[in-house]
Amino acid sequence: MKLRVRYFAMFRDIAGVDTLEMDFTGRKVLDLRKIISSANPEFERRGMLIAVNERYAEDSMDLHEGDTVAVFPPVSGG
Amino acid sequence: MKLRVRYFAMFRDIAGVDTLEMDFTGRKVLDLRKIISSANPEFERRGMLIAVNERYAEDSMDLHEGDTVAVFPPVSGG
Amino acid sequence: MNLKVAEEPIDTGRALASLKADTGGAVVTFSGIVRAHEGGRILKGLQYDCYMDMAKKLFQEAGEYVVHRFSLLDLVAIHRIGFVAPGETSLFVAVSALHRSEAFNGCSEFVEQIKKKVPIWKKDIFAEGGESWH
Amino acid sequence: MNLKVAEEPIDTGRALASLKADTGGAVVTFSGIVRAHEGGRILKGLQYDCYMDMAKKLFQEAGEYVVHRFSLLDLVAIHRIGFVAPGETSLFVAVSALHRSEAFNGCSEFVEQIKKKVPIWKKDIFAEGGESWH
Repeated sequence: MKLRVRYFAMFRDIAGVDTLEMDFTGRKVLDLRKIISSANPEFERRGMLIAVNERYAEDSMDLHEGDTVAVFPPVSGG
Repeated sequence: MKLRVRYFAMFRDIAGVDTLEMDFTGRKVLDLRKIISSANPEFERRGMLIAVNERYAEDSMDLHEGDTVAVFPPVSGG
Repeated sequence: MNLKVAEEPIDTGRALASLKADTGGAVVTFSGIVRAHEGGRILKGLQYDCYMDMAKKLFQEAGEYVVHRFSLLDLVAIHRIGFVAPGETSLFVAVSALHRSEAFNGCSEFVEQIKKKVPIWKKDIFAEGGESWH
Repeated sequence: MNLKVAEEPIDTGRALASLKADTGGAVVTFSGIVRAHEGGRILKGLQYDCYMDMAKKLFQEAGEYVVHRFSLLDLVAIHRIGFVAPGETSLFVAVSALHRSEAFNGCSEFVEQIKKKVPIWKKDIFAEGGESWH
């Protein structure tokens, strides 16, 4: 399935990418998490969060064709 | 000794007096409290507070010539 | 630190502008606003009575206490007395601190101190006539 | 309820004026102000990054949550993003309630929710050069 993956803040700087279109062969958020972690080993240590279609997502959640996934470190607004 | 006694808020309305000069023959705040209470039986029930020279006063405190005593109900500012 | 008990309407913008907050962090303000109703009855307003000399002294002491206890950078507060109409501000407090928890706790505790200790009293003045001390 | 995430400087006076508080009671505001120093180093400012669509959604949800939980009359909040210089406000929140404890707790909890959940990130920009994400 095709996913749109967006990186924010420090993760965008580390990955050197803002948005990418990914052809994803897995099924769940956890599968995507593993792919992203293996490309960016630092992310998990920094507390990677994943949102799907603008909602925080559990690892057990299914992904679907056309989903927008956001990958980012813990938030620090205020 | 001569005291200046001031009444505030509801107590001023009840006593019908703002300020009076009193010739006080007692010694302590408690003595004064008894005099005021006997003239105004409602005051104790409403939680009479006594301040001497702009400080909250304990009943055991000695009064002195020229002291200004304030008599009032619980505060309700804000 | 700037603390005032006064009859004039409170200019909250001006009071806030006088608060020192130049090192940054957090500013918390509180405005106590006269309600339109009390116990189901329409209010014309509140009449605040005050033992001015003692109130000024205790206002100052409450300010010094919370500034010290919560490490505030600054505190500004004005209590209005006399007649205050519904919708108008009777008490304005602004505090600055390096961190938000100090600012929230300092502002809240100052209001508590004022309500517990400062010799100010209020009387409901009802629209239909009648008055009642709190 | 009026919630905004925006690049422009925050006009706190205007935001506060838009808060519904006509039935009276208590108004509490919070301003988060960019500090002049961070870890002993002089700041040129903070750069806020934001996942805008998600931030707006979670900002709105946080507002609805605290308005309901603390029976607030109204809530107005603005989070500034982009570059914010020391002394400038990055987050402004104003709440109104019938009673002061609801206003203090509602305002404080909204700020907590924002800091915990809304996808906004800040980076220190140091005067001497160099940057560091929080």
